[in-house]
Amino acid sequence: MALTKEQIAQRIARELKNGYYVNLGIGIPTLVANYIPAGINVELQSENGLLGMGPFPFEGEEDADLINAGKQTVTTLPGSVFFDSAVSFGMIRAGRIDFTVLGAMEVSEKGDIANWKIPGKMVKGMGGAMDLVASAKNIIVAMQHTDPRGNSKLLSTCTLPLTGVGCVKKVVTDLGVFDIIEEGFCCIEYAQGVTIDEIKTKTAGRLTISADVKEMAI
Amino acid sequence: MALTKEQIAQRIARELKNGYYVNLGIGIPTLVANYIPAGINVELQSENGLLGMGPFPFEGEEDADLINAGKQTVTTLPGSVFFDSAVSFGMIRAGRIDFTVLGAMEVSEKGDIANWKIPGKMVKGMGGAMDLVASAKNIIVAMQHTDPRGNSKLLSTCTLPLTGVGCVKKVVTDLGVFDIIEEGFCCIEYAQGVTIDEIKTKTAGRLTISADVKEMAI
Amino acid sequence: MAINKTVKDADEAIRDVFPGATLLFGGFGLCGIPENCIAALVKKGVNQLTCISNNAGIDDFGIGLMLKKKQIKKMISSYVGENAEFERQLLSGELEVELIPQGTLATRCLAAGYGIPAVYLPAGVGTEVAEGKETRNFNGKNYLMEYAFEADFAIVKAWKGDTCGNLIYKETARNFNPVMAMAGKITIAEVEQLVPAGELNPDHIHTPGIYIKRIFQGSNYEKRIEKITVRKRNS
Amino acid sequence: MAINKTVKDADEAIRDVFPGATLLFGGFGLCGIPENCIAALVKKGVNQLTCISNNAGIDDFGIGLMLKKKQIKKMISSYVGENAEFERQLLSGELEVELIPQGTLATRCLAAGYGIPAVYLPAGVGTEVAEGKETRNFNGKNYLMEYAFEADFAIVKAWKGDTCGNLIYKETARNFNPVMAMAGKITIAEVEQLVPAGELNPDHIHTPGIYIKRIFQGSNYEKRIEKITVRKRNS
Repeated sequence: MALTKEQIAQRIARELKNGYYVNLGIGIPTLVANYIPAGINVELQSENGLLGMGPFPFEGEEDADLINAGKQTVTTLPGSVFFDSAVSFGMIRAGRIDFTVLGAMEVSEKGDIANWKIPGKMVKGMGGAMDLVASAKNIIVAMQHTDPRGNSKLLSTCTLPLTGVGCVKKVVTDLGVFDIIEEGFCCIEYAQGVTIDEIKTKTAGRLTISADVKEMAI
Repeated sequence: MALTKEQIAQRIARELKNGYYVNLGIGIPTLVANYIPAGINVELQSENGLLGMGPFPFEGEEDADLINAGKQTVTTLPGSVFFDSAVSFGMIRAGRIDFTVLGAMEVSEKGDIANWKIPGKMVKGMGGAMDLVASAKNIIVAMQHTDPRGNSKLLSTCTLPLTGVGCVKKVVTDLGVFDIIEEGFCCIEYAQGVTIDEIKTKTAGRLTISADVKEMAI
Repeated sequence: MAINKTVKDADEAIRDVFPGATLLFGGFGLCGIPENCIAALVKKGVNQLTCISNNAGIDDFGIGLMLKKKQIKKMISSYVGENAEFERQLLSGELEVELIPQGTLATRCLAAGYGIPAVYLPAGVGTEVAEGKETRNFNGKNYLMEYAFEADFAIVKAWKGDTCGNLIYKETARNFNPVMAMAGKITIAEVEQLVPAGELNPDHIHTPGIYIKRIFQGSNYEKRIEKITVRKRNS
Repeated sequence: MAINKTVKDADEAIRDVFPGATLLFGGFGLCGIPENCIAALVKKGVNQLTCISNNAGIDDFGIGLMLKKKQIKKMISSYVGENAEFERQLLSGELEVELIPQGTLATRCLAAGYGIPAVYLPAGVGTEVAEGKETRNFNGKNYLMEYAFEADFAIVKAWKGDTCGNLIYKETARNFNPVMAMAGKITIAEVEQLVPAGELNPDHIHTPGIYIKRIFQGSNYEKRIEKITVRKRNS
């Protein structure tokens, strides 16, 4: 059984360490906030200018001046702080964010990522994604292993315009967990009920299977 | 009669226009604050991080956290604002200061200024002077016309290490007021009791006398 | 004594925005946008504008209102995905668009505000954003040279301001406003509350008044929310 | 949940400052200097330090105390004119000194804090400060390329701080502290008042806690004034 989006998020949340500052992209990455392990203190950064992002407000308590980078209403927590957009990307660029989770349309075996533009279709813009991938030290991609038509999103070379080059360290998909190493994608975990053969079939980029590969524990 | 330091400051104060943001250097320039004409609203910037600098505090009201760039205790005024050193020099660099008054050891006929170092003697450092002269749009130098040994401080070329190149627009000395133009120093005013001959004798750099030259009114 | 920057209203504040001008607009999505000035610009009808703004509003609010009136020749933004009219004008070739990374956008404002003509930034290295830009290596990593923005006007929104232009922003409505306020040749600030000089704590001010040319108290703020997300109370 | 950065005292905060380290020190003159950390560094006796600080203290206070104990190999400052021991060590060749313009000093901290490897600044063009530096023309004006500082530690002083490292400075004691706080690989903050997370207004915080590695409440602040200047009351 391939993982649900929630399970992908849950698996990624297990990578969190105490004291991490974390930036979660839109989509599956956002869900990671729901699975922060007990006893692990992290602070969430929202690149529109908030550190220490809290949960959604209670009904009727929405504040138009308090949103996250996805433009959703949010709240603060004790210790929260606001700052301007230049400071926000300054802390990203200076490597102060310990852990960054992004969605992607394609990832290459060299760690390139494409997630901002499909030529010929509408272009919405890269937002903060290019800044994040150019600077974050620890980038994890959360995505489906294949696109809706069944094509692999783990490729030798990205076909879409790049967001960043050689920056992704780890990919968590509905099928497994993949480190990006010298030899390309290295499968270190597979989802329960998913076979190595299925992973091999659905991975277009260069793939190795770790000697220590194991079934994912969620 | 050559001008006193206070009179030099008083003459410079007459250059102030309503709405000016002003940075006053240490020495004679500081005295300019005492002669701001009635009806002229200006705000004083102190480059250690204060805009809207007020007078010295009353005795017993000194605040160790509230000093000016000369390290003197000062006060705030309604509308004052504090900021960090990077913002402070950012506003200087971006040309937001309308009027800058500095002391100098030498000024050249091309508007070069030397005011930070005497080789062989102790070097104290340039502080913010190099930033100011590199960026201020309207730099006036306030100084004695000659050094204690009678040597002219208005030169063809500075002999001391430069603080900035081609940046001084006007010099006010104890003898007169000098614009710096294509042809060098141009005397536009002389102090009461000072002769043009005395000015010529004591000015080593290229000097012209304005057709409209007049006695200074203080 | 404090320098007075107050003007009557948005119409007076934007009176000299001319056709073909380049404008910086504060705000992130619809959060912290200068609603009153946008309305006044729509009313004035000035066009051929180059607008630098992180987003382009939505069809019926924010900068979207100026797009609808075809006042904008070029948008420089990082994300413009919320606007159908924008899409239509872009595809029909009526609107020119330059997309740049969000942090680069913010930092090019910062550079302008700090009098720094150019900086080196990493975002976009190896991508189409790098085309035509100088790439330079520092400590083994590649960076692009990016220029400070040069804008005729910056139009920002703050929560509180005083008569000499000092500004305080509220929560994430701060976003691009402070760096844009520093970056405009002429900066116009609209505020929800305008107070006399001396009423703001000088340690709490985010934007020193020196950057502000004109300030006024806006009215009828709608402060529309793009995505209301809430949780239920445990009862 | 908020990340706790508190340590017991200055000794614990500076425990890993090693011989030969590069340190950024906040403060302008004696205003806003980290008195407790300086005392702890003097006590620890760590030496061969490179200190980046706008000033070098005075003979018997501030960084002057470290100079007296010969802990400093090199000073990078903009103005060092208040210190006789400094002068003695410089003339005898014991101390290396690099003087740089004050705004350049601040901006090289800013660049480090913002992850910008290099910027172009105008201060010092055509002077000895420009020697060995790349000069480049933008819009008809010359600028020098200046690098971000790389410092092992930044040591700053704030007025109030909370347990997760958020800082608020008081008046002109702010000066270099915020930009240095952002620039150190390891930043240590001492504060006059340490409060629990949540007690500071998130809109009033000058330095977000993410930049702070360790924070503690200092004690026995002397806050010496270099030049007391007063006016008489009209009675």
